[in-house]
Amino acid sequence: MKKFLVTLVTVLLGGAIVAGVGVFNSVRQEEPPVLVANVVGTKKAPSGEEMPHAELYLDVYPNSSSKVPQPNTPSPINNVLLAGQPFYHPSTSLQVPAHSLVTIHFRQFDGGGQIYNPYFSQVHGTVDGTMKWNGKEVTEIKPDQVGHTFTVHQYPESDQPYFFMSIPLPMNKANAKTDKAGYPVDPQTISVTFMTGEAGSYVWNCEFPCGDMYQEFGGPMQTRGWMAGTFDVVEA
Amino acid sequence: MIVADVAGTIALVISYTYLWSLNVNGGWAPPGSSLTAEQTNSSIPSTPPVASFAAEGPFWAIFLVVVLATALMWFGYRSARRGNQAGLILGAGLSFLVTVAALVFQWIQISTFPFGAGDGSYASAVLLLCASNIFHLFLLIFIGMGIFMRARKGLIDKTNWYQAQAASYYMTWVSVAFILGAILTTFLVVSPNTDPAIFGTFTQQ
Amino acid sequence: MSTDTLNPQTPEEPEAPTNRPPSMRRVTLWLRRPYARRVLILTVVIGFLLLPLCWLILAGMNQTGAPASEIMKDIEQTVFVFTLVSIPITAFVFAVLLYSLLGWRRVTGDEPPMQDSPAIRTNTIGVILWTATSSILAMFLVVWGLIELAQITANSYGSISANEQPGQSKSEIINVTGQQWVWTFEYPQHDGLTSDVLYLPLDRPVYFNVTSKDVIHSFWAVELGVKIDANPGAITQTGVTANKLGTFNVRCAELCGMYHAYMQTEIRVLEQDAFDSWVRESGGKKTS
Amino acid sequence: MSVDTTVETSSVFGVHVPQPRQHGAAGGVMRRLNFGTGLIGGVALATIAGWGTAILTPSSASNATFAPMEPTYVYLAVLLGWVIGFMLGIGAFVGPLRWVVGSDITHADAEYMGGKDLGKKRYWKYTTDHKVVGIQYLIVTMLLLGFAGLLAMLIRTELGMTWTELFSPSFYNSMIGTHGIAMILAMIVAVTGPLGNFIVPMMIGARDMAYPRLNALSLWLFVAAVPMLISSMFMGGIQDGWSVYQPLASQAPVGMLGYQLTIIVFAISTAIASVNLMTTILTMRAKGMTWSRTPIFVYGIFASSLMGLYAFPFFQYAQILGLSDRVFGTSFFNPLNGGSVWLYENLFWLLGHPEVYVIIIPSAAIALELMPVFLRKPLFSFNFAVAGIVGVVALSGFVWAHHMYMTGWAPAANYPFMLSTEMISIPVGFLVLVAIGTLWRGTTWTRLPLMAVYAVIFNKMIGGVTGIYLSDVPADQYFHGSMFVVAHFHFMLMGAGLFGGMAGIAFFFPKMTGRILDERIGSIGLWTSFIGFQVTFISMFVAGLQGQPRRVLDFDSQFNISNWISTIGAYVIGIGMLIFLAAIITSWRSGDVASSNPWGSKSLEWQTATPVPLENFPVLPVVTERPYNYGVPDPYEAELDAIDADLAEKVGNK
Repeated sequence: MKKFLVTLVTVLLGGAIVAGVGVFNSVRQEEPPVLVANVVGTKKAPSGEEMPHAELYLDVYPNSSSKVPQPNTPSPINNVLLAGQPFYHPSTSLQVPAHSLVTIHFRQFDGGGQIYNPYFSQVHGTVDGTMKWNGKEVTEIKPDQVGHTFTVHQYPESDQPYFFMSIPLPMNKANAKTDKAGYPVDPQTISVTFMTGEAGSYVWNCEFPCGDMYQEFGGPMQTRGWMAGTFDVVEA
Repeated sequence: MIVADVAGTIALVISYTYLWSLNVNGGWAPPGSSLTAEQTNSSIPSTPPVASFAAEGPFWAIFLVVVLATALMWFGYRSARRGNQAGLILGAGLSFLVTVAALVFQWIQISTFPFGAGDGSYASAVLLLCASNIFHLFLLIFIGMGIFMRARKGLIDKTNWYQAQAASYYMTWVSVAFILGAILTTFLVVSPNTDPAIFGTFTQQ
Repeated sequence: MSTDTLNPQTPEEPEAPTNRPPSMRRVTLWLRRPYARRVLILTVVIGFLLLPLCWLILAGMNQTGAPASEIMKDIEQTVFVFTLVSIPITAFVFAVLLYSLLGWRRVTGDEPPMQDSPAIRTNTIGVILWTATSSILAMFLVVWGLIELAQITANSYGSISANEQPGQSKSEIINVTGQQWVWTFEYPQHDGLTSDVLYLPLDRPVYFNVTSKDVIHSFWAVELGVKIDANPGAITQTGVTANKLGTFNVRCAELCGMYHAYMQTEIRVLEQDAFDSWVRESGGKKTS
Repeated sequence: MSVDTTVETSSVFGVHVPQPRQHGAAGGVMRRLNFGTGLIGGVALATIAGWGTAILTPSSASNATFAPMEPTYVYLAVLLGWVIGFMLGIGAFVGPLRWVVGSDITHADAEYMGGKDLGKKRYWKYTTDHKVVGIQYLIVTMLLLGFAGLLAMLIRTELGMTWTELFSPSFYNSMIGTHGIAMILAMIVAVTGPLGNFIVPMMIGARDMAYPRLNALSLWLFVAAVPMLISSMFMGGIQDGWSVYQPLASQAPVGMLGYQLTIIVFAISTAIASVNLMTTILTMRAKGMTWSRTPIFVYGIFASSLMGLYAFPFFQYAQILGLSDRVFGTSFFNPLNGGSVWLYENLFWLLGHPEVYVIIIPSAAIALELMPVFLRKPLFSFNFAVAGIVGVVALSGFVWAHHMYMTGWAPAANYPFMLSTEMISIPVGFLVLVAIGTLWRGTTWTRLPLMAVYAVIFNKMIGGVTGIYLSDVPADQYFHGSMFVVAHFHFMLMGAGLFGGMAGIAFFFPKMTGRILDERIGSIGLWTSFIGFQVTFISMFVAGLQGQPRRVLDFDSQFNISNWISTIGAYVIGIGMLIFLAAIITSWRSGDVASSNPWGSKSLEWQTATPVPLENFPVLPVVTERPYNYGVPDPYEAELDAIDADLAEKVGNK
């Protein structure tokens, strides 16, 4: 009898350890809080139809400094390991409404250079295939002047619509005027508008090599809260 | 007491397989170096390294030094078998000193290479060969010192010689390892592959 | 059943080498034994129970619309044949396992049992039979595999460089670039048209030149049965002829970093006309 | 290395060595060192090294381009400091240093290190007794298995919860990597560590291993390596799978250093253990134990050691090159500067496939070793079993590239490698034949170890058949990198390997602990995990057939059902394993006391007393007959002779 008691205790203890570690790591996962794009009105789609319109504001900073935003992530280890790396702000977990027009306004404070694949210096997946860069409409930028990209791509679900969008964020010149924190006074501003369809979950990441280690694609490039995140389209 | 033959056996086998695997490396590194030279037209930003090949002379010089050390160890071991304790001590001691000298040479060679660690795969491979040489030499110094000290204390003598024997065999192997390195760096320098793939791009259709 | 081994009347298995003349007679004697017959029957039963696996496996593989190419058809055929061939041997082993638990004598309890098992040290007929069977099966599988491999290679021209690929004017060349964590496809015959979705013309050979911009990826066109690694610093080649209209999947089959699971895209196999009009709309000129 | 130079230990080269003069005093610092001082030494040196490196490295503020490297250097220094400090603290360097200066360890000290009169304390020290080392290995392996099993449960939880991301992708990736390598390491030592060390010397009738101190060294190196692996989980983790393909690995966070150093240290440990086992088996078999009288388990361990010995350095050097790429900026695997990713794959799989057999062969040998005991009949066709093992060893070195069919490396090489890989099914088939031949007509004594053996054969059959699919290039073109592969190698490594280990533990438990493993609880645990195992991995086969790639966090909803079933099965395995663990714990603490030979086995290790005395045998045994001399003379032999005589007479009459 005692043996079976011990067995039961072992199983329960083992289960408890698994559950405990699981819950702990699940809570501790490096997910920044979700940034929701709320519908703020309507806008005319290219088809002429009025659609709900939502807006998002995102900034890209070259590195964190005490005066300005910090990357929005709960992981202390990453904050140490990735100190001084570029990141998106205020969050990398994005949520946008379905069946809407969504406009994202970027401010880009970072420098840049040559991108590996010129495909990502073109604008893909937006309304008209254009983006507004410092006020003028463009469909692509020079591959050697890319700062970062915002590339949303497929999630492995076949029962949600295919979605692909990629926007290059041009770089700031190295000699641009900077403020005390080391950020350009006039960052590159980019805004893009795109149409969402059915609800679905997607991910996005930056395709410009701006991290560390091999091919500058490690570190922040592979960490949520820095240069990669989630992109959820939800029914309003 | 058994450390010698144990370390000998293990290191023998390990280094055997290990240099064998390095052989793969050594044969492969030169193609890599020619690849780097043609890489400038890649769309990916890279700084083409300015590696030039290392002179092969020092490899052979160090190899000869190691051979000398090995020969001395064999001499010591033979003396021990004949009961000549003074010969054993002389051989082991000189062998130990020569090994230290080899280590110094090796260090000089590394510090005078015309390239650094980041200059392409040829440089990497040569540096790793040298690193393995250094590792071997450190082991030899350890073993040589042990044999020498133990010979002085009379722990190795006419009846109890197998540690010296194992050390001699091991040193013979190390010499082989050195000559392998020297051969690689002498004869397998220029890559036969003159049209390597270019990183991240497609050849023109 | 459990008294088989104790029953002295039962004719028994031969122990001696086969170089004695009546070995065939031994085999027939052996086959007359009840346990031998039962094991064989059990084998056949288990074999028949396992037989549906051949089709179940294909059902699993075809779930998303495969086979969409001749290569995939070859692969499925191979899997089918391999299953068929392995069933008898698996069934035999399982039958012996089962029968040894249920059929031959069985004791429980804490004390080591009496030593009443026959001391069979070897059985030359059995050994030779087994070795021959397994070798023949293995050889058959090897030969089958080699033939299929040759056929698949012929279908994909995997080992021929892009410049030497036959029928270059008629075939479509696609440069596949893997990059963390997006696939991009370039159509060099159409003004370097690029796309994030793989469009393929129906019934026309397509050649893939595959490479990577950073780490190793593996280009897997699931329903087409095409898989080849995308290596940085090297170009690998393969090819396929899609023979089924529809939407299929490209997945990355080699762990490539954080979003490896999301490195997927679609294959859209279109009729030639639709393909041409897609090319025109996307800005490439039609050349084929 | 031991100094009590009895004739056995020092006649390695066939030379009689007299008792040497004693140099140096007995006692000293060595006697005060134990696991605690090891820990203190390791932590202290790690702290000092890390702190020193942090100060010496240019800080991120002054040199921005250098900043990303700083954690690398600090972490490297910490890990190296840990290993060296730990080995210092536990006293591993005392022996070699005293050897160099020529003042050898005295006889009294050697006996002290052998664990004489130490009681329970000897399990916490640098003890040279092979039995103590075996038990230590057992504990460490079980801890590592538990850790990796915990990760497995978390992975399956994530894959079962298809509607949400329970963990972030980075953490998930580092879990699969760590689970993989921790399991591989644990499985490599699972049989050769505990059983190889504890049982083999007794089985061959020796007093101890050939080099007792190397035995301790290999154990404690392994112990030193494990924390590094676990620590990497907290430093960004190994996000690249257990195979850490370059160049992805050189992109990973600093946790990768933990992996690389673990492998480097572990490879040294394995090499030492292998040499030790091989020398022991070659030179220290009891009088009369010719090769044909050597038990099959000894062959298995020998084969596994041999493969480990030649395979591991490749892995080690792959990691050394990777480490040098990362730390010194060399470019062995960096294609940008002329490195080759195929080089890594080749080096890695030169280890990778022999390593699978390093795991499988000992468990297969255990299965074959156990069956005669429980069936009370000799091993069927002993020569064939040996031939099978030899065949696997011989071929294992020539099959590595079957992991690389789809890499595009030398497509023409696919043909020969396909041939060699499918050839290996023939020697493996020999082993299966021996197993079923031994089962044939045997009286089964259905105890727990035998049941585990049945499980091994069953799993091995499924694993083997699916292995044939994967060895075939056309089929592999579909299956490579899919869940099918995962299911296949779990059937081999876990289904055959781990269940074989369980069989071995259950069988040798009375000898190792002096108590009987609880039959009822153990059986419940075994069968629960067996059923869970089938559920998990057969449905994983289905997922693979449907086309789910491996190592993915999220997947198409068409794979949901098979993953849900798989997850449920995984929980069942977890429960079963915990029950088995409970059986071990309760039996160890308060099980029935075992007699010296509870299974009625005839091999040497059961002939000595339990608990085993310090030097195993009061008098070294002499072997006079072949192993597995069970069973009664076949009653049909006489009958057949009669038939033969009868026939001969008839033939003669004609």
